Amino acid sequence: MHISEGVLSPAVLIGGAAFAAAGVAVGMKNLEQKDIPTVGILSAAFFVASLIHVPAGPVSAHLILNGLVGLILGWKAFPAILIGLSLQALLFQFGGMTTLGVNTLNMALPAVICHHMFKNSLKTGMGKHAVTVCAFATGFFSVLLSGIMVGLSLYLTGEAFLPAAKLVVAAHLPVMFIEGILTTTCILFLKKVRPEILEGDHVS
Amino acid sequence: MFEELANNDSFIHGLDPRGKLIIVFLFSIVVAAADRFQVLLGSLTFGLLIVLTAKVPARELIKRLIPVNMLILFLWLFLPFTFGGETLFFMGPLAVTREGVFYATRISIKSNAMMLMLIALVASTPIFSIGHAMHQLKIPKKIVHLFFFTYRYIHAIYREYLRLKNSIKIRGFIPKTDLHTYKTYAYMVGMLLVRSFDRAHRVHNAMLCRGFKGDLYSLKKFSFKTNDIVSMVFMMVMIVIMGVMEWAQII
Amino acid sequence: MGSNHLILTLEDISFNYSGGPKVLADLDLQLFKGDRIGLMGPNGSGKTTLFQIIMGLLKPSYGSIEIYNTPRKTEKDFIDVRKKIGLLFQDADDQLFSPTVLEDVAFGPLNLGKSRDEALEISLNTLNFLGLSGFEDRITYKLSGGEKKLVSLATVLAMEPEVLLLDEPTSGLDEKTKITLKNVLTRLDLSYIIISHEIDFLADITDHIYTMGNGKILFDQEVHAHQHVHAHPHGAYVHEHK
Amino acid sequence: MGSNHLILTLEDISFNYSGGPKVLADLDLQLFKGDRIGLMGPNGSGKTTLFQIIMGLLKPSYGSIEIYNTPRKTEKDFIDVRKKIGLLFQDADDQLFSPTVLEDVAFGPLNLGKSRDEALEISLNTLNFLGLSGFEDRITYKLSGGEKKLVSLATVLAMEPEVLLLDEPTSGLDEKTKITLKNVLTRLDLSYIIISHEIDFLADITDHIYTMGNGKILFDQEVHAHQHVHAHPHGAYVHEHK
Ligand SMILES: Nc1ncnc2c1ncn2[C@@H]1O[C@H](COP(=O)(O)OP(=O)(O)OP(=O)(O)O)[C@@H](O)[C@H]1O
Ligand SMILES: Nc1ncnc2c1ncn2[C@@H]1O[C@H](COP(=O)(O)OP(=O)(O)OP(=O)(O)O)[C@@H](O)[C@H]1O
Ligand SMILES: [Mg+2]
Ligand SMILES: [Mg+2]
Repeated sequence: MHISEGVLSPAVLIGGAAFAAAGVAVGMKNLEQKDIPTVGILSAAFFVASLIHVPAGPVSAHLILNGLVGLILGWKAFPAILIGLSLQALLFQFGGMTTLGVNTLNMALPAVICHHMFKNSLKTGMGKHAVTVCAFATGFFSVLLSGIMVGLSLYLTGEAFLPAAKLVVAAHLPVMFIEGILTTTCILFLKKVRPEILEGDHVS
Repeated sequence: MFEELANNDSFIHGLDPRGKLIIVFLFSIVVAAADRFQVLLGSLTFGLLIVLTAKVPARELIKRLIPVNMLILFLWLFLPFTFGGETLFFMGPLAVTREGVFYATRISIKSNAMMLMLIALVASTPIFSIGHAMHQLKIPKKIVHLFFFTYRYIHAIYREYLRLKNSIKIRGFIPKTDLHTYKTYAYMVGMLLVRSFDRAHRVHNAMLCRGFKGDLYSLKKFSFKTNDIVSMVFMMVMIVIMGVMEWAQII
Repeated sequence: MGSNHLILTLEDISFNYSGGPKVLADLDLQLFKGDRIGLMGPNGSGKTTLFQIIMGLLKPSYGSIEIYNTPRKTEKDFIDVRKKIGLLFQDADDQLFSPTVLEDVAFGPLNLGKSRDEALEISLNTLNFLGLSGFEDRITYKLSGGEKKLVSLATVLAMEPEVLLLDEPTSGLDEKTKITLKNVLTRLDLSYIIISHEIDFLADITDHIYTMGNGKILFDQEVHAHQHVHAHPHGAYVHEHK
Repeated sequence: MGSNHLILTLEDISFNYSGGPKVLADLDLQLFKGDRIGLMGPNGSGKTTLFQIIMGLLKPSYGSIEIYNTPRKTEKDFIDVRKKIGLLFQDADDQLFSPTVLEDVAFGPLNLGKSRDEALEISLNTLNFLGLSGFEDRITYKLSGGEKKLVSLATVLAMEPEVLLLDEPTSGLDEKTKITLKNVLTRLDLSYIIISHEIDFLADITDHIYTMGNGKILFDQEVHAHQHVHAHPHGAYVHEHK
């Protein structure tokens, strides 16, 4: 999911950084001191998810969970994901400094979009069926959109990247289904065990 | 757990983290924008020099360079063929272009040069020093604070994850590609979230009990020593030379 | 005792977690200067909840709290309380969040407005007092269970409180660390309330033991000594004969 | 005893966490069928580490492990071990991860290849045995400390192990739950090793108490009874006279 340093063109890097900065600014605007532990937790969960590998047929894939983060945090997903990615860059050198903006945008924008599309149906006293559909869609589409945005970042750097970009999107397909299933089960778990987390008026 | 390199001892480790952050940042920008082979090779040499000075163990260095180069390798499968230009030779029906090979080579050098710098200067610095440096570099307080919290919870969550993983192991769980597996992982993630939420809340309470008002203090006094000034000036000069070489097309 | 020696009065306190049943119901409690109180009670009887209410971390649904002769209602009222009353959390992992021991201990004094040097001095003294000199640069999350408890206590004592609330300070501790803790508490000249399931421990360092049940505190009589038969192996393991 | 009654042999085991000092050093241990062993030792002496080594969760840097007359080295060797030996974690929170009690207890049997109905039956029986009937649909996360411990024990017993390793099963428990636990352990016909800091508890339910120190197990003599003076208040709080 991370695009490494040195690959993208300066124009894409600058554009990505600008949009990411705007998103982070919106997220920070209504982030109060007392929200910081909650946002920090999800930011850390996003980080740790990338270390959890699940079997996907013959290979294994790591979790992404940006949909879940977005669902709970809304626009605050931008700062949360920015921090998660910064720490990955600092600790493991995944991604890097100049790509931080693009990578944040690619992960956080789909998260925010899913938040606005599916949040309400999770909140109100919806039936289990509706919750399942929305949660699955969140996991599924957040990864799909991220995959497309990663592909787009490559394509915008140069047309020569087109086949590689297509393959990147294709590689996200199995992950989409896994993330869909995981997000659904996880949401149902949270609904049962600690619904306050999803209702989360304290965060968004 | 995550900071294997920060505990070594070298000239680089002793430098002021604020300086290191600024240097990596400027270096990355110049390299990301550069196109000329002279400049790129220069940056790679410079990166190697700093890595050697930082005494990064070879094994650790390679481990950290692998993920980047996997992506680069992936791009090598495409770029030489898809980039329009003068044909070098044919591989089966596919034409390998000179521009394509140059482009892929450039990307490879750029990526590795930037990684070397990041490994040498940033991975050698404890995260908490980086946080305090960010604070002093006037990055907004809330962001820095979020950074600290996240780092603290990463350890907490990761350790709880390892313990839960042990717990499912001793109960005979073997991961497969099936629903039982995904459900188990989802439960684990859910449980980690719930626990972390409550812990976050309790930690915040504990901080309130100790008079926390949202201000960050550091016991470490960062001070720019002669070492810092000399190495900052040296590295800045290198970066400026690279920049001038690139844009003025010297050499 | 004169009312100027009265530290804390809880009257008619009721509390429930949102959606849950009543955890505290019409609870009364008074604490005077010099009091050393032990608090026992079954799991889930509301002991930890009570401490959080005293610190203003939870707000009662009914009843009044007076601390140092001032009614305490809002978050602001409690900022002051937290400078005078130190709470040791049940789980030491909740309390330690800085990378090194020294930074964690100095956190409180710095928040109280002490200068860096003052904070450093207080912290070093506190660590020394607890027999933790040499621990300054240890990484907090790598400490053993007993060490974590003692360092947490250091972070609380560094705020120089007048009252201590200790929530199960001995759970998971070995005999030797328990004895260290006992000695520290005896040497301190503070008022305190200690939650514990270990009656022997409480008997040694408190003057009264109260128990909790039905959301109330049941006031008990003074601590008496009586005979017991104990079984244990002689030998290698540290064992204190009281 | 004949070697067919030998369950476990550790020989010359050494272990250190990466970058840390030696936690276990040339440790030897044997466990026979029917043995009921207590294990004490200061905080950080390596008791929990020892259990993790027996379960194959940590690999020793030196030494050999033989369980049921088979040397155990690789992760694969231990898959089998985990069906026969049940480990109760020091912290019950580490053990429970499903939303409801029933799902958590049934998880082990399902992994062992039982059908859903069989797993359900085993789980209900186990809960019943521990006096936890009616807990099936309770949210694990919201159980009290004592309930969590008992449910964790249920998840372990549902795997129908032949040996139990219990890591501080009583820490943080009130007297009443401790007595329940003691009764359960007495009724079970299993071999076990119990880590605890409470010598009285161990004396009641084990035949031998070993202590740990310097990375080794120091073998102790049989458990003896002797006189003690205890102080405690009479009255409201449940107290067991042994
Ligand atoms: N954050 C919370 N949300 C909902 N219920 C809670 C919460 N914390 C505690 N409870 C419930 O409130 C009751 C009292 O809990 P409390 O932690 O005060 O008990 P305690 O006496 O300290 O028990 P222990 O001896 O196990 O520490 C319990 O039934 C518990 O399940
Ligand atoms: N994951 C870990 N990484 C590094 N060191 C560890 C880890 N776990 C334990 N240790 C260290 O190993 C030593 C033994 O720890 P262990 O948990 O086995 O002790 P214990 O006897 O169970 O103590 P306690 O009575 O406090 O539970 C301690 O010094 C501890 O700090
Ligand atoms: Mg409690
Ligand atoms: Mg232990």
